[in-house]
Amino acid sequence: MSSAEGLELGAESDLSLLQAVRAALTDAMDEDDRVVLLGQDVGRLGGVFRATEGLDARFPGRVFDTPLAEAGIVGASVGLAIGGLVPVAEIQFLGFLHQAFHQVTQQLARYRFRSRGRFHLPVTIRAPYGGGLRMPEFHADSLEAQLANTPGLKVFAPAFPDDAYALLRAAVRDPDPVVFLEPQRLYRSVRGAVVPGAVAEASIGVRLRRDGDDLLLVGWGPTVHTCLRAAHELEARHGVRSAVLDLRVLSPIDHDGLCEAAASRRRVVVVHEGVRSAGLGAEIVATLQEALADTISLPILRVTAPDSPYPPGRLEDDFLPTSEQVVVAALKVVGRA
Amino acid sequence: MSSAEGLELGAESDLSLLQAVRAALTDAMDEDDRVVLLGQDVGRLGGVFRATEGLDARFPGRVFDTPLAEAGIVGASVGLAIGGLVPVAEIQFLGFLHQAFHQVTQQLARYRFRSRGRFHLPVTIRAPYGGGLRMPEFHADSLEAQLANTPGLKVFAPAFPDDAYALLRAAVRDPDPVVFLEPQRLYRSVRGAVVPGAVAEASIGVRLRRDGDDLLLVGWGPTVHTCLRAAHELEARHGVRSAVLDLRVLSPIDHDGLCEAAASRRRVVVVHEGVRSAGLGAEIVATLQEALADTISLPILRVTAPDSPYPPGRLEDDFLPTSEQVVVAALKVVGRA
Amino acid sequence: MTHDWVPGRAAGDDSDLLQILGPDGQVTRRDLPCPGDDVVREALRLMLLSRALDEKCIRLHRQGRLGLYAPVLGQEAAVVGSHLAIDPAVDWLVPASREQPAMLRHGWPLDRLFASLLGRIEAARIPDDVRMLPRQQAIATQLPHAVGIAWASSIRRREGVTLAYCGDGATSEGDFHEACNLAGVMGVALVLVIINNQYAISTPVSKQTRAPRLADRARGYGFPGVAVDGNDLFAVYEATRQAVERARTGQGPTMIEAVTYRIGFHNTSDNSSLYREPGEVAEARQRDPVARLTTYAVTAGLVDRDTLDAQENEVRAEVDAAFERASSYPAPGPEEAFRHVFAD
Amino acid sequence: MTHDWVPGRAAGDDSDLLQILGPDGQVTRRDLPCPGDDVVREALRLMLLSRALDEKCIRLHRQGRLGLYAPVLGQEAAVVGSHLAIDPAVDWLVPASREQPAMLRHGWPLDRLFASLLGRIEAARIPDDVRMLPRQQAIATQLPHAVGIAWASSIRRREGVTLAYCGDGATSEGDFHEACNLAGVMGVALVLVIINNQYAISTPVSKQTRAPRLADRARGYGFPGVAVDGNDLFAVYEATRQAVERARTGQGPTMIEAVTYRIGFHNTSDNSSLYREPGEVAEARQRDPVARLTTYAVTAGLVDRDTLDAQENEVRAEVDAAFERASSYPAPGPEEAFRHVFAD
Ligand SMILES: Cc1ncc(C[n+]2csc(CCOP(=O)(O)OP(=O)(O)O)c2C)c(N)n1
Ligand SMILES: Cc1ncc(C[n+]2csc(CCOP(=O)(O)OP(=O)(O)O)c2C)c(N)n1
Ligand SMILES: [Mg+2]
Ligand SMILES: [Mg+2]
Repeated sequence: MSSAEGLELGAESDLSLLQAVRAALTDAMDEDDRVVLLGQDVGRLGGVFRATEGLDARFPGRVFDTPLAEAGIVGASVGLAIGGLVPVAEIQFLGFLHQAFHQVTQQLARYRFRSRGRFHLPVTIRAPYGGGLRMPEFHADSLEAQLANTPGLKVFAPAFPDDAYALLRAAVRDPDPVVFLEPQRLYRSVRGAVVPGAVAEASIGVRLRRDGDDLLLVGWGPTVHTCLRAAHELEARHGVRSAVLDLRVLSPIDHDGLCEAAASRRRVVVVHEGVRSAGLGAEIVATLQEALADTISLPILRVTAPDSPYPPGRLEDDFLPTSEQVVVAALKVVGRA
Repeated sequence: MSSAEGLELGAESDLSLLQAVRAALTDAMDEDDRVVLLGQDVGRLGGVFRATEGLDARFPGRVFDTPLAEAGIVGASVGLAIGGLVPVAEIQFLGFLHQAFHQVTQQLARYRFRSRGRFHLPVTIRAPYGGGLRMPEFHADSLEAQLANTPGLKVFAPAFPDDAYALLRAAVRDPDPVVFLEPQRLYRSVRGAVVPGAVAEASIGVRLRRDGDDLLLVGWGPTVHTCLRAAHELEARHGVRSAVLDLRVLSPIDHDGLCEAAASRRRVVVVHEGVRSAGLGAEIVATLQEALADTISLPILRVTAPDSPYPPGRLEDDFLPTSEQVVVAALKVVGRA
Repeated sequence: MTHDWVPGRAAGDDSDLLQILGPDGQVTRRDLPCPGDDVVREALRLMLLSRALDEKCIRLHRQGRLGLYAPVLGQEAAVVGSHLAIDPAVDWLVPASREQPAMLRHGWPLDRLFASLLGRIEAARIPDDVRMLPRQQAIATQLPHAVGIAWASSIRRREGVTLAYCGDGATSEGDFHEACNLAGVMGVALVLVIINNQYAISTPVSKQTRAPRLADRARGYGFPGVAVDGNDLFAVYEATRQAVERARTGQGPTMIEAVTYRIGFHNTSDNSSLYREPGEVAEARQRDPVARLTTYAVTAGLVDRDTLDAQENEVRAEVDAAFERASSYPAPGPEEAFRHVFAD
Repeated sequence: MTHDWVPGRAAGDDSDLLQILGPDGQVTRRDLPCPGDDVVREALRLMLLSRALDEKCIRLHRQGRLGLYAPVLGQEAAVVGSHLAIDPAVDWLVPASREQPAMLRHGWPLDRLFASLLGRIEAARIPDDVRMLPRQQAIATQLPHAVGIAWASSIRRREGVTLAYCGDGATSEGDFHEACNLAGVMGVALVLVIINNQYAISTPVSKQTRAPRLADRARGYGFPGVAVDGNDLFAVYEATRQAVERARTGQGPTMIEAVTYRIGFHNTSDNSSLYREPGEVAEARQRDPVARLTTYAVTAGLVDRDTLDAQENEVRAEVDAAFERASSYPAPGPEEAFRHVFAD
């Protein structure tokens, strides 16, 4: 697919995750002329990852390079939405959402509540995140737990091109604010079939990406792939059949889907790139042990980044959760270690 | 105690939590002339709660009213510390720490790590927080989970005057950054004995505020009192004897102390004013079920604020966790409901 | 070069401020237009209404019948004078928090304003056809919203300008800067009125900034800024009128600094005697904007003292009645703490 | 009033910039001092060293032997000229991120700089006696730190000024504003040099702000600002020297905008041909600051072409040797990912 083309209706395409993001933006802009894009370098350059490449040319007057000011970007998106538009803002890297955190938590997430429904904010904030690309400081941080601790905000994270497309379309259509987390390591390394026009339902939730009876591995974004690699290894080398659940919607969590997937398998390992303490894995553990108090097997293990700042360079390999660690944890919860 | 007097050595005093904070600041400034205070309205006014009342007069040139700019306050504190001082900054209300969140998470918390120990930041950020005072929006938010998700930061929360004094003294002496959460509802409503010069140890952790064999209630800051009320009720009305654990150090969590207290009692309820999802309660649950997989009783229940923005006015009574809810949860975990 | 640097005006020297109506109620600048008689009459009514509201709320607070309240006492000319230059039917209002008379004129009914102070949140809802944001409790965060609204108008080619307010304290926040800079870059139809009431809680503007004037900031964003006598309704009105005209004709944003004084406390929980001298407040009372406009109106024969008395009684009655109505609205049930988080 | 507003200089008109050394290497302002010969010689050496470093790093990156690198190509006069005006023995350096020659002159050894680029983080540690912060990856966040350091000096009555750098893009961040305003209020000994290289990644300064000059912002913080030809080492040096003098004598902060051009890409992962015309870059190369200073130095008899060639070989050898040393330092073991989170 060339830059900035939507998907041809009816024809399934094989796309990279990055292309799927671009296709979703293209189709969303085609569908609804209230959709506008804004962010640092999203115009002529098409973003540092080229996610918005060609969109400025294709939709003149609807793609805006902004000054280097994240709070301004999020805050202006609030106003653009109130003014009748459907803004899709890019934060160049998720770590820099902290520059705008007050606008996110106090404003974006609370406008409907504060105004008793007088205003609602159909805003999407897209941001690349996650490790593996040897990025500079702050460029790889996983902040999903902090976003999930913010009522009024939805958080989506795709792990495959089909979801990158369908979830982003859903995010843009959502009448409420969505933070859309794009795993940068997967942008070009993952390809897959994308069905044009496939917009995820309003009631989107978890999705089983691999079946298996012995235990459940839970991940989102980049760690869905970590889990899939571990599951493969577990089956091939240890005869352990693990299911892999892609959480997809990190907030509000799809409790029913999560509990259903865990109930039959009883043993669970949660895997995330965010640091361990007060990470989103803890929420999943807390939910499961409460909802499935009689059936769940303890311990539910977490395989996560440790409680230290994201390290530079190659050290990220010692920081990020690996499929080997997931295998070890899985063997432990099935009582084989 | 009049404003801005330190504690007389040797003599125990009966102080409000607010007075204990002021005494700790006074004694810290007396002890070490590198200690300086900065923040909005902390000088002549002595802060909106009068926590720093009289300190400007007593320590001329060491207490600074700043412009209305939280990121500037935290960012300047980083520089003040690098420049050889020991800054104690006040953020007028914890909710407004989000205005400075990038300076907190990217800078304050990571300077030692980034510089491989060349710089370290003995900075204390004090902030009133928590509900019960019918405050305007953002003035009552509990953000401890997000701070605990930030490696490189310590988070202390006192529930009584003795800890307000001893933990604040420890925070100021700590070579690393500490966010010190002051439960505003308790400022004037809780009094207690304070031992002058009592500085908490470097290895501070949990503290049992009430003993009991049947179950463990875990809280911090304002909810320690919610737990104590519930424990009283549980014993008086239901004959259930609950221990109350004051977490005190919210990050890094004192795992050993927490698990030790939970191990013998097996049933646990965690209570916090922060919203439920991805709250710090989840971390405690996740820790306990892992460390005590064979002994802990499920479910571990959480009594928390719901996943909605902090509501205005009297609605906070329907939002905050109550001792009645804790009683109900406690009866459930001991199998009496 | 830097050795040419002149640090700016001497403290207390206000001779640079635009002034049309002097403290004695006399017009000092014959070369500039005065507002028409109808505007003056409406201004006077709004200012009296605002005073009546402040009085009522403070009394209610003392009686324990109302929560925190932030009066606009002393700043009425700055707020009313600027708001009178916009048209609520097409223009947006983005308040900071204490601009009550602007909110009322914009179309938020008085009983709903009271309802908000009483925590009757459903009744307090801003009506669908009123183009106004709710009060903002996080200082300066409303400014990027205002820019976004104005920007949306320009993208959608809609008429209507956006009038936003903030305080002197708010100008120190990063959001002020990011908003102003974006407004300049996008050339949006924004009129930003800084109500410089000399204080942010206890912090005097001299500790807030060393800028000679806050309006000096505008140049650094590439649009005009003007500092006016904020106790002079005519100056505020004229400066805003020009700014609105610029905005309507696609010439971009304008910053107006209305230099006034917060005669009252910061809010009902504040004790301002802890940080400012009584003499200072007494002196500020000499520059009372309501008295100034009244003198003008009486001298010009627009009203007489009797009409004024009658009008004062009228607005008081209006305030009392609105409060009674507001008190009759239902208090929110517990379920309201969980509604409106997301679309149903 | 707002109708007096003049939006500022025409695009491309740089006649307002302070310039001492013209593009042809001739002194254009006889009324202002030129740096002494030793300063010029040191400047030349640092600029050549900086070029050699840029070249080496880009080559290494292409060979896959070095990660991301951000060259300072084209901005050497702005960085070197300003840093030469401070004294590393007493003054603090707060870099943004690409001011390599300033970091080197401040005392960070070249092999340690290389070690940082190679991820040898322990070897890259800034020595205890070097008063310099590490590079900053979060744009503009270093500015409040710089203010804090300068403020600490003033509280502790220590000598030493703080020289901080930021880019044109950084001036749009809230942190820039909060830092500048605080610096003004506290009157600290800060010299802020904005390296306006016309771009923030792909975003030209014309989309970054409508301010006629970024240095115009200074007035809004109550201290002087000056815009200089950032390709003119003499102008940058003189403006900084005056600013440092102001700071040392307790007269507070100064803002200097060095108007220059980023001749290279943003960093080694950027393809700048996607967003700017080759003609624009070619034109900027005409104003090459190194060529300008070289012409002056040769004309003035400070160096001859042979010495220059020798010096170029010398700095290249220095760079090569430093890289070899850096490569021999140990890569961090996995435990380094968990060390230095807190005091042991
Ligand atoms: C971001 C933020 N920081 C701090 C506060 C606490 N606070 C409430 S009002 C106020 C002073 C505001 O001053 P100014 O902007 O001059 O407005 P004024 O109250 O004078 O109308 C402060 C510091 C807040 N509400 N929001
Ligand atoms: C807070 C923040 N937002 C975004 C980025 C991504 N980013 C890195 S460099 C850069 C441009 C910086 O431009 P400028 O300040 O002019 O410095 P220059 O690169 O030109 O030296 C951006 C947007 C970042 N590092 N930090
Ligand atoms: Mg004010
Ligand atoms: Mg730049």
